[in-house]
Amino acid sequence: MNNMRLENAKVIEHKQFRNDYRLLVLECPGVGLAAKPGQFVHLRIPGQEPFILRRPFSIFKADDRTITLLYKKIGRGTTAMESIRDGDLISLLGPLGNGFPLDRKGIFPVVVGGGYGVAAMYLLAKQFPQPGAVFIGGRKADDILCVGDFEAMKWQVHLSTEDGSAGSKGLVTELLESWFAGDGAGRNVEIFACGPDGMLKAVTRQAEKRGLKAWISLDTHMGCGVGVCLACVCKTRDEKGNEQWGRVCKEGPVFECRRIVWSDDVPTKA
Amino acid sequence: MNNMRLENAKVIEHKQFRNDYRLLVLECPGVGLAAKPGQFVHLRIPGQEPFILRRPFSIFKADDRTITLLYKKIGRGTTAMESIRDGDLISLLGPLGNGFPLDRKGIFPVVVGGGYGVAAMYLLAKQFPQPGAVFIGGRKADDILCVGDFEAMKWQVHLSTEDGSAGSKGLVTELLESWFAGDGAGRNVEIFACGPDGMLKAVTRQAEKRGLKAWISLDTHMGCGVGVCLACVCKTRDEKGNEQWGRVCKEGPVFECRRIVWSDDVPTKA
Amino acid sequence: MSRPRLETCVGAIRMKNPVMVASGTFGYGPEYDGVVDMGRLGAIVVKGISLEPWEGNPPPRLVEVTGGLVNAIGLQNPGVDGFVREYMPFLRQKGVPVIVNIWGRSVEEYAEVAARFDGVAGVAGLELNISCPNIKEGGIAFGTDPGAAARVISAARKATKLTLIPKLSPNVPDIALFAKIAEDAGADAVSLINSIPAMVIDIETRRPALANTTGGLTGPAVHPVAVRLVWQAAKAVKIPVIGMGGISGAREAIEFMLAGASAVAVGTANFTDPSVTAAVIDGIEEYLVRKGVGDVRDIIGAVRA
Amino acid sequence: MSRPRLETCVGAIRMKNPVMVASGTFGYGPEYDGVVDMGRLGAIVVKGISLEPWEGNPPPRLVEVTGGLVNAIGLQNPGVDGFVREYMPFLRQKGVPVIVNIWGRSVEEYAEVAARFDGVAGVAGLELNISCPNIKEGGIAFGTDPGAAARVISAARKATKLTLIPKLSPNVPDIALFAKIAEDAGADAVSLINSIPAMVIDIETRRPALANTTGGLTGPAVHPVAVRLVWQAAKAVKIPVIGMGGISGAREAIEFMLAGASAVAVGTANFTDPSVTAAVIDGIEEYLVRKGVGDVRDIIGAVRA
Ligand SMILES: Cc1cc2nc3c(=O)[nH]c(=O)nc-3n(C[C@H](O)[C@H](O)[C@H](O)COP(=O)(O)OP(=O)(O)OC[C@H]3O[C@@H](n4cnc5c(N)ncnc54)[C@H](O)[C@@H]3O)c2cc1C
Ligand SMILES: Cc1cc2nc3c(=O)[nH]c(=O)nc-3n(C[C@H](O)[C@H](O)[C@H](O)COP(=O)(O)OP(=O)(O)OC[C@H]3O[C@@H](n4cnc5c(N)ncnc54)[C@H](O)[C@@H]3O)c2cc1C
Ligand SMILES: Cc1cc2nc3c(=O)[nH]c(=O)nc-3n(C[C@H](O)[C@H](O)[C@H](O)COP(=O)(O)O)c2cc1C
Ligand SMILES: Cc1cc2nc3c(=O)[nH]c(=O)nc-3n(C[C@H](O)[C@H](O)[C@H](O)COP(=O)(O)O)c2cc1C
Ligand code: FES
Ligand code: FES
Repeated sequence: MNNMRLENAKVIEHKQFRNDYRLLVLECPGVGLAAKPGQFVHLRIPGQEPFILRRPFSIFKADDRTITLLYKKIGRGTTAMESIRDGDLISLLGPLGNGFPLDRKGIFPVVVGGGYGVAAMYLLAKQFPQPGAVFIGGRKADDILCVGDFEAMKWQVHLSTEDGSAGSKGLVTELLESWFAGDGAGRNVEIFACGPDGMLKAVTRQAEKRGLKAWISLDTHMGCGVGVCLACVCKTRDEKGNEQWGRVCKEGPVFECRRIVWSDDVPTKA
Repeated sequence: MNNMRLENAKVIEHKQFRNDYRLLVLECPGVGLAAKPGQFVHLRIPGQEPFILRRPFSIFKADDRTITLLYKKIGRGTTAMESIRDGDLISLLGPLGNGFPLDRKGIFPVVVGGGYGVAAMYLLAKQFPQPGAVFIGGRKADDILCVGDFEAMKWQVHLSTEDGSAGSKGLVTELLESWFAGDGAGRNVEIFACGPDGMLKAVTRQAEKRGLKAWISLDTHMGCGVGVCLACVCKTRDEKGNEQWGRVCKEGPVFECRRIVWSDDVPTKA
Repeated sequence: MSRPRLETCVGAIRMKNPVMVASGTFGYGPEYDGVVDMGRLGAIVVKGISLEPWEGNPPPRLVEVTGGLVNAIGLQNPGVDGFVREYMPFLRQKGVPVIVNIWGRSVEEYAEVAARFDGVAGVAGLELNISCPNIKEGGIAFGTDPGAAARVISAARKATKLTLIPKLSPNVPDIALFAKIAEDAGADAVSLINSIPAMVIDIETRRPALANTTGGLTGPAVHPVAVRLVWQAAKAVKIPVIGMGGISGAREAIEFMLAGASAVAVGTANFTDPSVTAAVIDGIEEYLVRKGVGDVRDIIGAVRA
Repeated sequence: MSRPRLETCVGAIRMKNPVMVASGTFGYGPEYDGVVDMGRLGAIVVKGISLEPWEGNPPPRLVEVTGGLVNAIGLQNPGVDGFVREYMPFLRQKGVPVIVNIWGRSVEEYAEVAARFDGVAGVAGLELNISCPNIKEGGIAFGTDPGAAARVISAARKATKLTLIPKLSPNVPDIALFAKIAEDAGADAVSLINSIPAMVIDIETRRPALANTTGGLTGPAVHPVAVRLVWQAAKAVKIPVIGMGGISGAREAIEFMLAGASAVAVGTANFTDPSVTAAVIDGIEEYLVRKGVGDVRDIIGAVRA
């Protein structure tokens, strides 16, 4: 039996977070209680009628009464979400997916988040007994999210933007690379990352190079969100090197990076 | 060249009129100025997306700046219209259809309106130099509309409801029948009617019996509203008795009642 | 960059842009006058014409469904003579190519209608409707039988020198076969899709929503099916393909062109928004500018499949 | 009035109500456990199974369109053995008839898969998928060729005593012909429709939205087409018809039954709302009560057309 539920969640708050980013707080005790870091919910966008698919969003924050989503307006569905009002009811399926591995004792956690990918990382960071280091990247200053949340947990915060408008100029994985050469040297690091494919592929290459474990959370277009439609697959390999399709919604969204067979189509700038 | 326009009309006011009836006031100087009694507009309902057809509504009131619609919630589209807010923009095509014949000199006008059909009659009544008699019918008191409007123009107002909750109990055409036998006797009457098919068929039978002209406005489901799709047709006969399809949106919605070939399927209770 | 070229050709018909209106959704022209600037259209395709006036089906003839509508008008029309007398004078003065959609109940009737239009001033081409689902004889019966399709197209070809455009039925397993039949029979182009046979039942009355029982589905709902058919047809033949089905903006029109259509037609969307054709033309132009393409013909069949 | 009877039969399969889930939209059962009360379903149809495990197509495999989606999963599955080992234990304990959707690349493979399921405890019937548009061999090639359809259904019939339900392709001009072929070849029922071949092009990249180039359209957009096909098929045969395509509520399911379906399947709508099947069952019951109909079988084919 899965622990997912189908809940009609009441909108407690829906507000702009920054520019194209918005926060959606939903009352859904069932999902909230069951949620684990790195899991997601599959949300039915109201008033989207000719379009029928739900949209997946990481559980940014959760407690025994609510969950909070942090989302970016990027297309049809997330644009339609703008019209969600306080008090509306929204159908929610979740929590879904495997989530990040917990109880990773004795490691120094390094979190890497690109854009809205950071939303997947807050709950994870919170459950580590000791603070780690977080690398937050984005195209420009507006895309750097949740710095305060990590600072409040006493994490080392490293920022980078492609245009240099906040933190160091460049890719977040470049920043990570130089950290490994300095501050990060000699630590028993495990990486936890969520962001665009290019970033995750670069993280994979770094982890392989340094012999570190890296847990990466993938972002694919989804149909059902629960494992029945086989739409969200990515190529994975098992321990023996046999390749098979992994369902991002079910076996994922989090995979140890060596499990992923990256396609040459995914560009890495780093 | 038609005098119709396609206008993005601004909603000036949208409010409940009574129960399932609502008033929608739209700013659309082009359509307002051109409107003749009995014409209609074809309105695109906002937020109705998987559904693509416009909906026709009679022009209830019009001036050089606005038009007012009076509509009843009866199905998908009119229910979706509830969410129209002041300030919204609504695409409007109109004025459409032939409208009632004007300049009918020397006649005593008798208006018969059933339910929202009354909405088609106010502009017509207003242009007569002398007041006439209006017969307003409905299922129950709530369906009796615009009594005040006609009283303000000093028309004789006769009411009937099927359940007897307002005016006399019965069908409006029964009321008309008894009026002809009393007050109405000997007048040079012409009838103008809008309402359900059953009512219009009964009016037709009365007009034929008494040798009167009756102008009736038909209500059919429409596609284009302008005469291209041939969806809205009703069977008509010309002076020589030849039958052909008449487009309610183009040759109509108003027909002299003898032009209509009533189907046996249309029930008349009177 | 200078403005991109939008001109395109279908047979001998030169169009100022690839956007036309689909048969049966624009009447015979005058109805939208004053609201649609007809001079901007690539071509006008008028409602289906037969030899003699035709009554069509009884109402209800149209019902709205999710993402489209189902119609069974049944090809009501005033016949060749009525059409030429009543509407050609208006159409001629618009300076836009007029394509007449024609149909018959037999091979001979199709040929005769084609012949009758041959000399008519202002008629640029004939769209041969062998795909209407809403009449008992003619129509789709010709469009789903390879032999009948070949016969009717050949007969029409012999009867007219006008640009001849058979309109194919979507209701076949192998559209490439029918496109090739049309090409071999001498057609100058093919157009597709006509509506997809469909049915709606009113569960309250237990009756079909349409008096004709079945009708044809059109509108946004059919677009992905139409794109697939246009792609398959365009791959199979060298003659131009006219794509239609569910266009409600420039995006859907561009999809058809990338799939291989040389021109497109907008149907049902005219009912939703009579200004849609102007928006489609403008949107195609904007797309070309944005993509740095100087000539609309460069996107025809440019899908990287 | 006492509660209406909802029981219905398809071949030897007795269902507590006419509502099942469609192949490929409900996985193999466990995925929706905890959210869907499987015990309420009339039957469960699992995702298509082949002799050996099958990889399916590369992603992207699915794209959303107006009123539906286009998919090209390509029948990925763990093969007969993998399925029976991994999923049948779970399915058996649900007490709901299990119908296995099967396919092969040749007549022999179809027959062999059918034979392999013959003895498997808990399997109530086989849905013979001769209509999948998303694989190169097998699938729709059998469903659009009368001869091939007859051969593959006969071969499967000889190979199994299970209730055999060929799933027909919508992509044919004459569905009645294929329904009759199925009946004559010994099928116990037919189901329809499978997805309608379709294509979506990303105009920004100029690439097909799906890696497989084409896919199949499903969801509300196809419903009026599916109702027409079910109506035509049901008129042509005496065996039961299972109707599907675009059901998203009781209304669409009832339309199928009025058109002649003895049972219905809900597909794509499960993705939109996993509780949809319960709503469809409740809605059918309410309809029967409202109409004073005591037995759901009384509305099968009751359209007054
Ligand atoms: C596990 C998970 C967690 C996520 N968490 C978050 C989160 O916390 N916050 C957040 O903002 N977002 C999150 N996302 C991403 C989010 O789901 C998407 O941004 C959202 O679904 C976009 O919907 P849309 O309708 O606005 O965009 P769409 O209009 O659907 O598409 C956006 C882009 O994707 C392309 N696209 C559309 N369909 C396909 C297809 N089939 N294949 C390939 N490309 C396609 C479009 O062309 C467009 O460029 C998460 C995704 C996953 C899988
Ligand atoms: C010229 C004209 C003037 C009008 N003026 C007014 C007015 O001033 N005020 C006003 O309130 N209304 C007016 N109407 C009626 C108004 O257009 C309808 O009430 C409205 O279109 C209903 O839309 P809906 O989506 O709410 O209902 P729908 O959901 O479309 O349908 C309502 C009913 O019609 C049935 N129906 C749907 N499609 C068909 C079909 N193809 N054939 C037969 N029956 C069908 C449905 O089953 C349902 O019972 C006018 C109509 C015409 C033609
Ligand atoms: C109301 C209506 C009437 C139509 N009449 C005809 C016709 O007379 N001849 C014809 O070939 N196609 C006719 N069609 C089909 C259209 O020309 C077009 O092929 C189809 O509607 C698909 O395009 P769309 O989805 O943009 O509407 C008609 C379509 C509609 C909706
Ligand atoms: C993602 C997806 C996968 C499918 N897989 C199969 C399959 O394996 N075998 C099959 O016969 N049909 C398959 N189908 C078709 C459905 O069973 C059904 O026939 C079709 O979706 C129409 O119903 P709907 O509109 O309710 O979805 C699939 C459909 C979808 C959307
Ligand atoms: S989204 Fe359906 S299997 Fe993952
Ligand atoms: S509604 Fe199209 S012709 Fe009247």
